[in-house]
Amino acid sequence: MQFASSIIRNDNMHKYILRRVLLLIPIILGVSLLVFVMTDSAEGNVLQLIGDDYTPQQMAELMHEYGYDRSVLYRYGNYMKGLVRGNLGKSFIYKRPVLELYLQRLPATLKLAGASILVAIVLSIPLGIKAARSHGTLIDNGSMVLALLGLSMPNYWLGLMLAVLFSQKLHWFPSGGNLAGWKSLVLPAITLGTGLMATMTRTTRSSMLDVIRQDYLRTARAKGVPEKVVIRKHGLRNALIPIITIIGTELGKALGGAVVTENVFSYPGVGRLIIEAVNQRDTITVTGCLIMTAVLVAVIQLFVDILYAVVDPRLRAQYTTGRRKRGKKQQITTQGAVV
Amino acid sequence: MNGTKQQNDIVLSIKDLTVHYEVDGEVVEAVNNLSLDLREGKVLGLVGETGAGKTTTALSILNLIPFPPGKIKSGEILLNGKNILAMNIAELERVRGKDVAMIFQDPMTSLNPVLTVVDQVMESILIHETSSKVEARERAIQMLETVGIAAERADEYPHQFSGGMKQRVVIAIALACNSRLLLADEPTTALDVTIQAQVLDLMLKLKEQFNTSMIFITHDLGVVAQVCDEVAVMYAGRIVERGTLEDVFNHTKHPYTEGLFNSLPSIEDRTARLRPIPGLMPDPTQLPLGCTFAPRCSYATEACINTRQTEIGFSESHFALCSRYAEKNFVIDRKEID
Amino acid sequence: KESSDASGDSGYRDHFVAAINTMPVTLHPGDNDAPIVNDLVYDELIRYNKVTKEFEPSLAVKWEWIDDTATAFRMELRQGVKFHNGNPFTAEDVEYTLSNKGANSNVKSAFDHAVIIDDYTIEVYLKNGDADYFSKLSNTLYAGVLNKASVLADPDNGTAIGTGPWKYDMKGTLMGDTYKFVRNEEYWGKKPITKQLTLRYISSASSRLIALQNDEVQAIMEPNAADVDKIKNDPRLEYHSGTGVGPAKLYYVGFNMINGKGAKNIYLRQAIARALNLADIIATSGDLNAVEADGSFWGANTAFRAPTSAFKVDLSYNLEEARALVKKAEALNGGPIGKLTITGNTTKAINMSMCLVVQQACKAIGLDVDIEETDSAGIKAKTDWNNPNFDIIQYNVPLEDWASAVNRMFLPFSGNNRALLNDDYVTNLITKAAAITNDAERARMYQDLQVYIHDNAIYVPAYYGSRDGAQRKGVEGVVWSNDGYPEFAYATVRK
Amino acid sequence: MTKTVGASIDTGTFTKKKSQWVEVWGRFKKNKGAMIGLFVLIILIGIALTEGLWIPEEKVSTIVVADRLQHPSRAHWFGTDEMGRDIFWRTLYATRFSLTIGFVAVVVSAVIGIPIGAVAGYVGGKVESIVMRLTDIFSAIPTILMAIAIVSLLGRTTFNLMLAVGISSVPLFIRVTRASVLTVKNEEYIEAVKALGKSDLYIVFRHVLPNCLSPIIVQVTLRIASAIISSSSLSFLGLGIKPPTPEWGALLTAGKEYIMGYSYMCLYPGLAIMITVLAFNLVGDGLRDSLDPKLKH
Amino acid sequence: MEQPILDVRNLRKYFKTPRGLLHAVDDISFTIDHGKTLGIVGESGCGKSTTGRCILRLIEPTTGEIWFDGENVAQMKTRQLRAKRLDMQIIFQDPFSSLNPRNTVMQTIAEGVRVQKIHSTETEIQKRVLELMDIVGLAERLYNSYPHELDGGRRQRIGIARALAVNPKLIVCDEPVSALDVSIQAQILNLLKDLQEEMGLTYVFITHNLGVVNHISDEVLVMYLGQNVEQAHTEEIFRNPKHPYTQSLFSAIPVAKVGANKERIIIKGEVSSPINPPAGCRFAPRCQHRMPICTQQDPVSTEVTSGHFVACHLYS
Ligand SMILES: Nc1ncnc2c1ncn2[C@@H]1O[C@H](COP(=O)(O)OP(=O)(O)OP(=O)(O)O)[C@@H](O)[C@H]1O
Ligand SMILES: Nc1ncnc2c1ncn2[C@@H]1O[C@H](COP(=O)(O)OP(=O)(O)OP(=O)(O)O)[C@@H](O)[C@H]1O
Ligand SMILES: [Mg+2]
Ligand SMILES: [Mg+2]
Repeated sequence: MQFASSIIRNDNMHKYILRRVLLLIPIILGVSLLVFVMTDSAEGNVLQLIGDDYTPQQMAELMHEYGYDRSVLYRYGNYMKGLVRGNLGKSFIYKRPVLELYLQRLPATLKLAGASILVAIVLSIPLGIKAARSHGTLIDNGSMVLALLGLSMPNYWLGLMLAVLFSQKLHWFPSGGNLAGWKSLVLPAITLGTGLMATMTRTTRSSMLDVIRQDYLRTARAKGVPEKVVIRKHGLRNALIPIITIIGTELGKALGGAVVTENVFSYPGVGRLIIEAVNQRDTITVTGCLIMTAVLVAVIQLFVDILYAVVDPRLRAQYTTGRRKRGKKQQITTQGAVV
Repeated sequence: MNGTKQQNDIVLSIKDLTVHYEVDGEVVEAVNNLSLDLREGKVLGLVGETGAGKTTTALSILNLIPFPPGKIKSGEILLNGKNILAMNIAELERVRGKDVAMIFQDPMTSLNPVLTVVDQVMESILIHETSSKVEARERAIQMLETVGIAAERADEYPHQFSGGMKQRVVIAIALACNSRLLLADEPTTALDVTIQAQVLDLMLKLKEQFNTSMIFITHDLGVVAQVCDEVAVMYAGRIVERGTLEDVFNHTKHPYTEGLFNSLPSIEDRTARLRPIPGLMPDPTQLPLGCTFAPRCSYATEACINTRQTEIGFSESHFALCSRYAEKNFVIDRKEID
Repeated sequence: KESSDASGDSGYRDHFVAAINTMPVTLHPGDNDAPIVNDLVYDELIRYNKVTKEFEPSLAVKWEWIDDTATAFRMELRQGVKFHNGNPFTAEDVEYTLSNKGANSNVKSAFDHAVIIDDYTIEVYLKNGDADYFSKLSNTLYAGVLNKASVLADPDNGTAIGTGPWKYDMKGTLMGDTYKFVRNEEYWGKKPITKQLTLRYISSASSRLIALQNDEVQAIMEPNAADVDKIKNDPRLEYHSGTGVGPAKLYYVGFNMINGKGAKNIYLRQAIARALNLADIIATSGDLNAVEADGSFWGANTAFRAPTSAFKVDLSYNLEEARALVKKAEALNGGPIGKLTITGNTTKAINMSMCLVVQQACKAIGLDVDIEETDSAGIKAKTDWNNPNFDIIQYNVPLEDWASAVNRMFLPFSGNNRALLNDDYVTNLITKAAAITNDAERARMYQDLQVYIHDNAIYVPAYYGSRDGAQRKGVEGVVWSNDGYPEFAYATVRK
Repeated sequence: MTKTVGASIDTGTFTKKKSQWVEVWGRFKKNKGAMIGLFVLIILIGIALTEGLWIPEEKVSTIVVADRLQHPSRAHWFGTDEMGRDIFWRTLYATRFSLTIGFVAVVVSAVIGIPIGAVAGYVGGKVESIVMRLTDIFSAIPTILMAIAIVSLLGRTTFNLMLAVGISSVPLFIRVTRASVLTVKNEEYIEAVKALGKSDLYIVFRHVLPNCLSPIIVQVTLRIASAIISSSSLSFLGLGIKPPTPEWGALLTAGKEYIMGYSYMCLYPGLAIMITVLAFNLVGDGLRDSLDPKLKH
Repeated sequence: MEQPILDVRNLRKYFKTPRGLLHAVDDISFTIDHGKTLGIVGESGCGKSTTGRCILRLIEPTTGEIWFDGENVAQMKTRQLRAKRLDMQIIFQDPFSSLNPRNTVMQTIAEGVRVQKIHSTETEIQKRVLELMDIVGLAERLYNSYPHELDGGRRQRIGIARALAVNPKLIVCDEPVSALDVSIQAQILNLLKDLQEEMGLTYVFITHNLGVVNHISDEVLVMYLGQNVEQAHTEEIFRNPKHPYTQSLFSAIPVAKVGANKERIIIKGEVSSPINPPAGCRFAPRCQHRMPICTQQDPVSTEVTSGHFVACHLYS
């Protein structure tokens, strides 16, 4: 990790991180505009819901308070003004700052997503490697069928079944909520982790298969490197690169999938907040949560990219150019040889 | 050289090697009944067109044919008298990189992109010679300097090097443990002429320095002329002609070898029309019954098409696989050069 | 270690957890759709005894109209009551409760001004006659008493302070999910036995039941009807159907009386009313204790109910008659009726099944009905007074407080009138009745109202919904009421 | 002009190989899993296309109060639901809806995503970076959240559901298309066609897109699978198809309230989803393997 | 004197890269006469292909003039250019990426025939395609084959047929034989030579195989890092290379002859970066004869003997 920090200290890396952070701005702008415009086109208005039995005058006041008597752009502008100051607005329904609500829920969601990713990583990487190494055998086919099943199972369905089995029948784990410490996390994490695990096993396997075909593994074998070391040292580190990408995108997916899982298990995370807010047309909360999730995903992506650089020296060099993708024709050498 | 001495200094002896690849139910007969000997300190050039089976031969020597689909069907590969094909994996790992090392065709892909070059060079030293990291590193850096890579660049990664330098690193890896036998699989094909010249020069120097024997695989006859002592010409998995450089280049016997020379544009006579070998190499999954070259051969007779060639010796060192020489007065068009 | 206080009993667990199916959203009692929390934290001024149907003292010890038109009353308050923050409860707090910015419009819209006589005496003047005002004061949703000082000091969280038996545990409370309470040790009334109370919001009935079986919670609201047998057969559990005096909700089919297809076509409305087999609706409602609506709209107070014999038009289930009515409707319409739309709030499955049954019933008499699914906000948009946009609506109204229900349903332009009725006859009756303190006279007027509404098939009531619940064996003190939410204030569970 | 210059040279052997699609099919056929998947899919699609002809309407939608919540029996193979409708027929009948949702969602995303991706990849430069930035913005929100937002804001109709699931996977199609256009557009044959004076439009449609097909086809199959899952998840969250519509997600959602005593209500629609998604995934995997040029050599 | 068919003047092509301006082609000028072949040689990345592509304006030159048949291609409008391109065609190095894998031999060649608009009916087009296949030596039975069924040599023939389909005057051959085995290479070289003779084609022949360039071209242009270092008639330049780079380049060619490779000038180091190259001779860092002036001033191309141009301070 010292290695990692030294990479980050590198000046170009600084610039790169800054660029990435700046990239959040259009993301936030885009997401919020998107949500705002869509909200405006929706049938029915949250204020009608709140002001269920308000008098027309009270209603008008309410409309005015939230800027509903003006154009979307006005409201959007207002919202953005607040956003700059870290104010995501006040929930229509809960009447509290959205940021506060979000932050209250975030730790639970992070715990859930983290736990499921962890479970997925710990189980899928060895399994994927095993499958790749025994390519074409029963182990390979078996684990791939399992992975496919995991991928094909709607996870809310899995969650329901798990709850029936492990809570209702066996009383091993709580069926929901977040009041029983780590035990509360077990079923949701498995539910959410299954799909992730499936994808990751498949990715690990295919990336390992790719690497196994590479010439440099042959070079290593030709050196007399024992097979185990060949796989571990030469194979895995290279295979890790696509796996890391997957972990990044899967974490994003986990944050999304958490929405479903949290609702199956009445788990008090951001996902449940969002769904309740959606059900109540609490658009400002939805907007805020979406923005924060987008930011979170972008930040995770950033970390993944940095992790990349740790694993793949080729990418480290790319930071000097600030570009991830290397054009086919750009393989130019700057070094004069020393002969 | 007397007989016994000659026996003793044979580093590598391949006998009757046959390697097949089985893909989709089709059998690629990549190498067929191949035999050759290599003597200490000599460079054997293995030439032939794409798909002739050169790389397969080299990989067989390390017993590194990918399985599946590849399979060594028969034969014996004696390295310093020991049969590589009979070794178990532990023995093989001891031989690989130590007794026999290989330089691969494409320097761009044969280096591990996530390890520094010095790591990759010292790896074989650590496995075969010493367990001290410091010492291994020192020796690796020394090796890198020998191939012309400055010590301060030892901790860089392959992508920071140009093609020529990567090839030097590959060479350094191969030479790290002073193997007696070096297999060089088209080490310069991917390089520009000027860089190719540098690398060839380097390899020759190093060969002198360490007295290494070498199998030098290429399809460039010019390079062969430059670096090899002996030549074996492969066609469709068989060695069709072998001998000393002089034998093959100046006293060409096999019609295929002749065709190769005729296909080369000549530097002296630039207006002369080229005389290419007509047609294509046969599909390796459906090799012809008789002489594999017969369909393209202008000397071929009915007999050539139907029966396998036999090997004819012209001197102690010079052999060709052509049945026509059974006829008394058979000669090919290419003039002998003295 | 056990506490040594009087109400502490070592035979009981310290902590009681219940699963609720409704989500309290704010800390302001008047702004909270789920009074289940309100009853714990706040006290009402007057308590309504559902059994005796009498008002009883709570924070107010005495109250009386000081005029004949139900526009002014005087109230004497209980002394020595303290808010959770230690502030004493006074008349100022009452005035504030009825008039503050976030006060519930049911009390606030009628409130004109108050005269504080002394700390414990207050006179309240209303804008117009509202004979139901006391009944409104008996509801913590409308008038859960707030502490003026604490709200002024902290507008966001100050409303969480009440005088009730439980205090919010703000650290453990997660809005929209978990609500934690600790016992109010200074409570003026009967103190709870349990020290800690947690309410968990679990929206799915089956999840609630699993949690109950797993002893994660000790009581749940509204199990699935299909699971009731399971509960009854489970030795660890007890089933409780609501024990209140009246039904919880009325489910009904209403018409757009302003510009829908049935607005000018009484035969069409009657035809649909006669096509509905209420038994089918009930059977598919998923409500085990649902009761066929007997033609009147409210069950809470029988005094206001019209006898069924008073109805002049028979609207009972009869397909033959219904078909004949369709003929008449077509004649009136001058041609076929064409496609109708029924709009339902499908956030809950119950509503959807009712729409389906109505659709099938209409099909049986040759009416083509489309179902339009929408959520609460969608319904509200569709039933906008300026632009109503539906023919038939499936909806429900809570009956906890019949007066407000009648206002909500029938008073034109009331924010909640989903069937869009704009009928002078009805309006006049309602406003007149509101200003009458004489119960008998009011009852007669409301009965007339019902007959009119029934005969004209303005609303077709379907059934009275019930509330039920389940608890683990050993649970005591939960009040499972049918005409309101269950009360957990004194819930305990034996060890 | 003399007749021939070099015809005599072409004497080498030439074994006519099978056409590419035949070859792909040949590889595909060898993949047992993929064939099973394909078989299942054909059956499912067959049901979807013909169900109107042989599934009696009244079995699917008529409410029979007397038959409520019957466990599976000879009369009702999969049991009946809370409205007394036969789950077997409903599950069968739902095939069309569920597949349609998957297909339409993917068509939506493909129709939007592929041209945008193609233009971005082919034109490059500013256009490309703007498109890709927008794509980044879009994909910063997890797909399901995006779909939730769209569906909840636009209104909860079947059409909006398909739109939402479709739109949320547009970035994916943009990415996939762009990536393969990028590789194809650098191929020399594109330049050769340019040298023939052909217009860009011609090149994109005649040469670039056809060669980008493989990854797109694979993506389409896999996306249908995940669209079915996404839309049923939305139904589950109460944001998608409403229960009376026979759609697997909706059937399952209706059943979830009965999971305790009547788990068959969840079981069969759940299995239907799983089998369908599995079939699509198997076929997608099979296609990927058989279209993969790496395996060609 | 006859006007040259192609006259390239001061052609420059700079690519923007994240690390700076890449001088791929930096001030190249040359002319080619009708029916002749100009060989362009140089190391990988020195800008040979870029030059070739600029001639057809497949990429936009940064500056410079390209006079083809009396018209400046560099200034043409799109429509005009499209028409003009038909007089110029290009053949590529990689026989695998230069053919659309989804098109049959027929479709590929017919595409060029159709552009011509001479042959209107399908049968005419088919006839013409068969004729072209015959000309390049593709057997008729390959008519409906796909590229992946064919070997490199045959694929290269398809590429040639496609180029010939529009009856071009000039063909840019971008390393057409580098990917082929010697025996196939010889077949293709013969074919190209025959075609030139029969049809009076003009070739720009890009290669790094000096043997091939010697064999096929009338004139040779040696490039180094985007610049023209030497240009002369083939015989002259092989007999008498002047530029130190050319000298070492030529001496580095391995000749397939016993004992022919004795004295070689091995230049040190590798090609430096074409990104923002410093002033002065680009070869200076590797040059044995480097003088102070070499790193300060760009050498100018001077005609040392008739038709032999060298850009080196040694000769100015
Ligand atoms: N892994 C493999 N699977 C199937 N066939 C293979 C494999 N490796 C090589 N072959 C086939 O074996 C034959 C010999 O291949 P080999 O690589 O030894 O040739 P080569 O002479 O080294 O060619 P090149 O000059 O292209 O390197 C060829 O027909 C090739 O297609
Ligand atoms: N599209 C492009 N964008 C950026 N740089 C490019 C581009 N095309 C070519 N280059 C760069 O321009 C220089 C010249 O490239 P070019 O392809 O013309 O070289 P070449 O002489 O044909 O090389 P080779 O022998 O490898 O084909 C190289 O440094 C290359 O990296
Ligand atoms: Mg090889
Ligand atoms: Mg090039």
